Amino acid sequence: MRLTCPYCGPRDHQEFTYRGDASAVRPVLDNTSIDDHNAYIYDRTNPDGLHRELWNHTSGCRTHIIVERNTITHDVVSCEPVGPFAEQLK
Amino acid sequence: MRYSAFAILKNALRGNRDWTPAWRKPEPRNNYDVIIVGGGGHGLSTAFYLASVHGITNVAVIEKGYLGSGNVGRNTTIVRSNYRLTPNTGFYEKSMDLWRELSHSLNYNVMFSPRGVLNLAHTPGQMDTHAERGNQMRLMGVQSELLDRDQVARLNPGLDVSGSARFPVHGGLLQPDAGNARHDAVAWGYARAADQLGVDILENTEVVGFLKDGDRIAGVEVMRNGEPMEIRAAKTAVAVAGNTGRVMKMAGVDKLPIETTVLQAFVSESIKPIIPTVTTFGAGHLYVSQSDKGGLVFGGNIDYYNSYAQRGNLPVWEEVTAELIAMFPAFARLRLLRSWGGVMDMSMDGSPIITTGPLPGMYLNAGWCYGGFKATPASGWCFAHTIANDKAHRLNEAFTLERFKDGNPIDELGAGPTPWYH
Amino acid sequence: MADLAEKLSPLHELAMPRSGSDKVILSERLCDSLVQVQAWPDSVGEVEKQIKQTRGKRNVMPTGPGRWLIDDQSEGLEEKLRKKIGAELGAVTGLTHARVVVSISGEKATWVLASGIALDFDVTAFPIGTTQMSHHHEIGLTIYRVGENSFDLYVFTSLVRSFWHWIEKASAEIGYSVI
Amino acid sequence: MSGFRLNLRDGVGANLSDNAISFSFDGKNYRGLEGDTLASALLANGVSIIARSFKYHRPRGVFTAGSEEPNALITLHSGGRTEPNIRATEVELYEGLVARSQNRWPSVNFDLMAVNQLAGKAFSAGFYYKTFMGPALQGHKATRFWWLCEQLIRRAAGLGRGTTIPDPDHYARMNAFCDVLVVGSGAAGLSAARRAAASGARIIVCEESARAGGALVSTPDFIDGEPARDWSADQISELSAMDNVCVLTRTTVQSYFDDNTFFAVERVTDHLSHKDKTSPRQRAWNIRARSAVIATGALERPMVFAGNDRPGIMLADSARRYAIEFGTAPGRAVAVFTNNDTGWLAARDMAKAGVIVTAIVDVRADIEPSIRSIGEECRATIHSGSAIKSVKGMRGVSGIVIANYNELTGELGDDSKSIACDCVAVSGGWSPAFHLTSQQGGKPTWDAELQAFLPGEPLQKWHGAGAMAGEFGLTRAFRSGEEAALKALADIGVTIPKQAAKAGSGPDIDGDEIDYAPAPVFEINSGGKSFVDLQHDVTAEDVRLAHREGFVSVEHLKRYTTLGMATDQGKTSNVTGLAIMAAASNKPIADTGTTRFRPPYTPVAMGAIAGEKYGHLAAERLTPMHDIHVDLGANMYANGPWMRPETYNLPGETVEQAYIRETRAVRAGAGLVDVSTLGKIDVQGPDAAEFLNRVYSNGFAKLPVGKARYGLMLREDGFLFDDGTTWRLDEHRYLMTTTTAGAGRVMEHLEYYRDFVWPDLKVALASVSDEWAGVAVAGPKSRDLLKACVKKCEVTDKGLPFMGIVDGVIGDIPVKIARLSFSGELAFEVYCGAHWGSALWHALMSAGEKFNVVPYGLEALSTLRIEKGHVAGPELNGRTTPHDLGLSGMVSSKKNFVGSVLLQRETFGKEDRLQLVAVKSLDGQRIRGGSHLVAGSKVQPGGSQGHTTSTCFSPELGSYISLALLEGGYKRHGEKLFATNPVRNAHVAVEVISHHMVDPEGGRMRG
Repeated sequence: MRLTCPYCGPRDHQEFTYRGDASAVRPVLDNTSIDDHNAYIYDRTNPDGLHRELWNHTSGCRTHIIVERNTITHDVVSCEPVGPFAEQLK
Repeated sequence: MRYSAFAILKNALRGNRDWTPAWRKPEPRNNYDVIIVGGGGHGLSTAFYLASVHGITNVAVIEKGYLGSGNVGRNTTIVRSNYRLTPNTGFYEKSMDLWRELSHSLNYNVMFSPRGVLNLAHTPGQMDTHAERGNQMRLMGVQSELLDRDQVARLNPGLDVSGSARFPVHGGLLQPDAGNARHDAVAWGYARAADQLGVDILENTEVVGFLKDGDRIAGVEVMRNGEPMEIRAAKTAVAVAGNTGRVMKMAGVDKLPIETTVLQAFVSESIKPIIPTVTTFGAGHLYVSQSDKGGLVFGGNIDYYNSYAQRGNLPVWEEVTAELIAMFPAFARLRLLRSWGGVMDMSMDGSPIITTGPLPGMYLNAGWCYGGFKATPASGWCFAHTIANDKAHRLNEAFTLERFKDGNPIDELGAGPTPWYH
Repeated sequence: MADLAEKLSPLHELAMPRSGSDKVILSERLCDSLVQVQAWPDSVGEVEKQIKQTRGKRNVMPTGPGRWLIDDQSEGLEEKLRKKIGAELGAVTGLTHARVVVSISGEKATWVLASGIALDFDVTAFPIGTTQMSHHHEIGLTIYRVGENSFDLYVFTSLVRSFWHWIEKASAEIGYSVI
Repeated sequence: MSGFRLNLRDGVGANLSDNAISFSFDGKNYRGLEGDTLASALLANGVSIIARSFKYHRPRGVFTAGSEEPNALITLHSGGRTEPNIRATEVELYEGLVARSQNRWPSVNFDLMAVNQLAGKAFSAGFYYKTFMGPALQGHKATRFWWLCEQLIRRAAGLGRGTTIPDPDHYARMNAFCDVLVVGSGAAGLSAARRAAASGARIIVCEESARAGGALVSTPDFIDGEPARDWSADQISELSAMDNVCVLTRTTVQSYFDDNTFFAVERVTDHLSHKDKTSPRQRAWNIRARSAVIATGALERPMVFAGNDRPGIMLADSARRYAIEFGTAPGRAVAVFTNNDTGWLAARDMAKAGVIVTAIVDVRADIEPSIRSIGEECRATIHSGSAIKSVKGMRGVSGIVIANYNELTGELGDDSKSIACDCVAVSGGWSPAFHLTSQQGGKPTWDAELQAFLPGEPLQKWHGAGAMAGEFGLTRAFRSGEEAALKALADIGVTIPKQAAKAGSGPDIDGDEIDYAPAPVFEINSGGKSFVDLQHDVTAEDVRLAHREGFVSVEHLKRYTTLGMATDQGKTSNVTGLAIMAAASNKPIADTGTTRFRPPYTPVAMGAIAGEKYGHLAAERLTPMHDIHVDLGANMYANGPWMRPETYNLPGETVEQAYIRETRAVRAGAGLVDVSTLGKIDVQGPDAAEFLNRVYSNGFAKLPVGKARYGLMLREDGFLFDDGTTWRLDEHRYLMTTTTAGAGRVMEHLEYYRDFVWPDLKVALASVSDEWAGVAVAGPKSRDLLKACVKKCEVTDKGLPFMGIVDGVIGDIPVKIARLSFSGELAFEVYCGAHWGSALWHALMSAGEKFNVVPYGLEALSTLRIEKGHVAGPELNGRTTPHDLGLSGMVSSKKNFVGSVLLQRETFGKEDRLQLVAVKSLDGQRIRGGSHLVAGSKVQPGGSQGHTTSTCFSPELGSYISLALLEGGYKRHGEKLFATNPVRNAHVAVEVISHHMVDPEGGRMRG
């Protein structure tokens, strides 16, 4: 599989570290609801089809990207940067 | 027809013309006591134990493709109970007990071969954690032996036990009565035996929805030969491994503590017997054994990312072969014949779920990660008990869906709620 | 700073000069100063300006968004830059000891590199004077293309011996020199 | 069969040179010619039985001339280079080659294992599943009975014999990138490569054989007025000379992965007699192609008939190739048996080369006159509308019996006729070789006209060309190659003007124009043993038995009969097997479907896949002081990626004696330990303090500059993740240390929060693990030691209080010194630039000489911290919370942090959780690692109540001790239990004590 890092360009997925479902978003810091935190770390839609997922280009520029990928065909639809420099990299 | 050496001879003399189908190809009825979604190893064994232990024979097993088309026919056939944590040790040892008599229970040779499962250790610290696990096994009545380097070398002559190895072997933990079984035979044997007890096995029948009476699940809608059809049941059980998310969504359960990833398995060309045990590498992730046909059957890590593809990618090939030939440098010249992938229902703690619910009238068996094959008998046995009694058996009472949110994971590796780490 | 102790490279006994084919030429060196500068998203331009203002014989390699790795042929760059780039502008990290530079040149340099690194070394994909990050198995690398057939690889200090062993082995099929 | 060498001349033996080569097979010496394969040379020497089949041990000869060979498997070489199961049809002959037959006893010509055949029908598909279950006795006897049988069966099964001697060769890899990968260099591949290369795009061409050209090498056709063979050789050299083209021969594209990543293997030295030691044996090519042209041709398939496995029966086109390419007659009298026109061409070409073709048997009654005339041309008797009923001869072919054949009913007439021959060349049609695209999940479709599966719609960027895509014949191959190239160029954004595209279109071809579609005949069912899968001995009856028993799905067919699961992956048998199943089920082949091909295309040496990793599994991480440890004679061991000293043994000392001595020396005076492996992360920015405060469970906001603090990190689920000290170097600059094992994952953890969770925080993270060398100086004399060598700073209690940090100089080396203690003694950690690490070590050692300083290893480090009750990896096992390890004081209740919410879950407050205690041996016995805590005796230990985590002999307590996790442990101090260790045969009486065993008040480290 090849993922396109918005900074480094297309690379083998081996250069990236998989960080899972990008729709799992941590509750804000002052949210102390156990249910919300449980949902964040345990509830997964696990779709067969398009999946938005987080990868870190750990062997490159260490930028996090959100990859939209089909879990049946492995077709990569898009790779978008996230993080402090997301806007600059778009 | 009962299988035996005599039956084979008798049939051979008649030109093998009198053999009959191993299981019927029945037309579905409209109503069953229990529907089991998923004609894999776990679904079929559940049907068998429902019928044989609980006398519930009005059962349908519904399979989308051909029977055993999922992981029961795609795994590396390892059978063991060398677990560290009490719920796992007890459950898998129940499975071992069932394995030992399975060929007879089913009148089908599943070729359970207790050749020994050896986990290598490469540091003094790893010897200690192996001892900790081995002692847990002993305290729960499971056989285990801690071997030193020389004992390991004697067991596996081709193993590199030299000090110059990148990760020198210090010893290993052996479960002497663990081993392998013939994977397809398990599916076919359970199918045939369940069928003989009256269970309907419906192949090429795809569940496309669930029927509901109010909140209660009341059966399934299926597509069969291109035609839709409703099949009702008092109890609907789901055992679809990697497809759990897919199927449960049809019932309205959108989120589960499970993610699906692909695991590749590998087989080499067939050679004369060269490794007697199932052997695992301790400085990476690799397990290897030799099939009765002579192929080395091996595997390693999953392909990490979520996938339903039943095929993997090149990095795992490189990793797995590199580890195999680091263990057995003579195998560098042996040749990989075939690789394939299966989709794994990775749970948040690496341990399974066998439970009532999550909806009324429904029962769930999932989260097998890549250890489901060895569990096949006990999984079906416990699931059947749970379905029949609407309550978990002591052996599976820890395998709940709620344990994650309650903070009671059964996390052998201590890897935390990241499914692809388990 | 001139009174500092002599630095010892992990390769001091391995990368001994040896003459062989000039199709692959290997060498190693330590940096006098190797500094990473990370700007904040709103200070990229300003940080770039500050880097330019501290003059020196150096190679400034972009290694990530708002980030540069600066290999400077004089000591003390970290302190110099920190004075110019305060916390409001960005972060300055000294990496002088964290990397060893392995250089490879010769007509078969790209062949040797491509045998272990999954980068497209074609000069259109990796132009002269640019930097790419990648890895050789578990060894992370920052690779600067000095010329068509000439590269500087910034290799983690703790892993550089393993890397050196690999690059020598990969070069053996061709034949190589160490200078 | 007795093959022989033909008179070599132009067009006969085209691959061969005059150089004679000697080789041996089964200990006997033979001569061949340069250019021969082992198979052609054996045939030329009249050797017909080369192998024995898998199940019945039937004699087998050469069936094909390529990588699809099911029969002629041999073992090459000896010792560490032993290679079983090699196809003789692929082995390029070289001087001194040693091969032997396999899976036979005592010899390939007389194999006693052939008794298996007597069991005949009993040995049918599914045989094992139905028996060997053993007598139905109590207990687990059944298992034991199978276990016995299995041992015998395993010995009989298996093909060749492997070795346990390490492979002495090495392997390499190449990472390649191209615009268009062309797989196959036959007519279609060549034309695609020519077209694509002309555009200037980067092209890689991979050819499986030693010689590029595919079918062009042996066809009698002319191209642009030249023999096809010469024409293709010119084209290849032109292509090879282009800068943008890389032509790889002896390179099989084995697997097709996602995003057009291909895996190919180049055989670099396998064919050489003298192997250059610096060259790899094989090279793995990881090719990332923007687009690809797959031109892998088609594989001929046989028809199945009674006795079709005899040595002397081979595929017609292979027989033809042996004559043309290898100047070898496959027999003295060849009968051709076909259902299509290509069989006739094979007969003609063989006859032209000097092979006697006695008969052509075609199942079709109607044969085109132009084709029929070929029979006359080669002076063979023609039997149209006929089929083979049986084969004469046991260990070879002495003749065939044919009968009239009804194409519609599949029935044979009673009019048997014998034909004398010693070789049958059979053609049952052609199956496109779309293995690669099928691996990617492409669904093949059945083409009833061609009687073949075609590759189906592409799921990735590839385009089929030539026979692989059902475009048979040279003209169509060239045209489809061109078209595929244009489509591939379009994929990468290169469009060729139509005019130019036309101008460059195919060469002028003068050759056969025939219909490649065979008659839909797959099996002649005359009752005898008819083999579908030659290698696995699967017969047509086995397929029908599977059908009878309900194993009807193609996957069930494959699994139940093992059809197509042998080392050839059923290349010549799959379609035939499906056709027989379809006929049994009364279904069209299209509805029966086909199985997915699995990578690799042909078996690949594991060494080639591992490539450069063979012999180099993982890089070693070394600290700057590595050589010093080695020089001091330390026991170095692999600790994850790092090499670390376990103990520094004096002569004659055991590990235990060494660590006890080192521990005592530290507590009595001073010791040095290399702590460079700790993870170190540079955390900077205006929001660094806030960030740290969020990721640590204890407070970090108020840590003063110049101070360090021990911090705990949790996972979101409340369990412990990592620990370490973090030093505030400046207002906005911190140096975080992590555990050695946790360095990488902590960095990724922090980056996740910085980038994905709180991207608005201005925090920079950089790994500086390799920047700093670290030495811990511990012991009551450590301050004196430092005083003796440190310049430019104070190390007094006032100048450097507990948890303080100062900058100083030792010798000429700038250092940072933090007053931290893992051992519980007065202790310091001294950090300097890594390239000065060994100088720092030497400076500290010499300063410590008068204080009797010792270097200490990880065992002593661990002993010191166990005595002190400090936790480390074995306690941070991923299943413990701060509360479980007595660290509740480190959990701030004044802030929210990673893990704070879920740590409040009820279960974590339960009193019966496993809690950290220590245990002490009561009877002087050693507590071994991995013990469990129980109440009962050795014989009846009872259930586990907990387990030991870190175990050692404590010089301070004079006893074996261990940290342990015990159910409800906090309230059980003073209780007596047993540390039981059945796998190490130990059962030690212990007392539960507090884990703070040495200096619980901390007076020493604060002193």
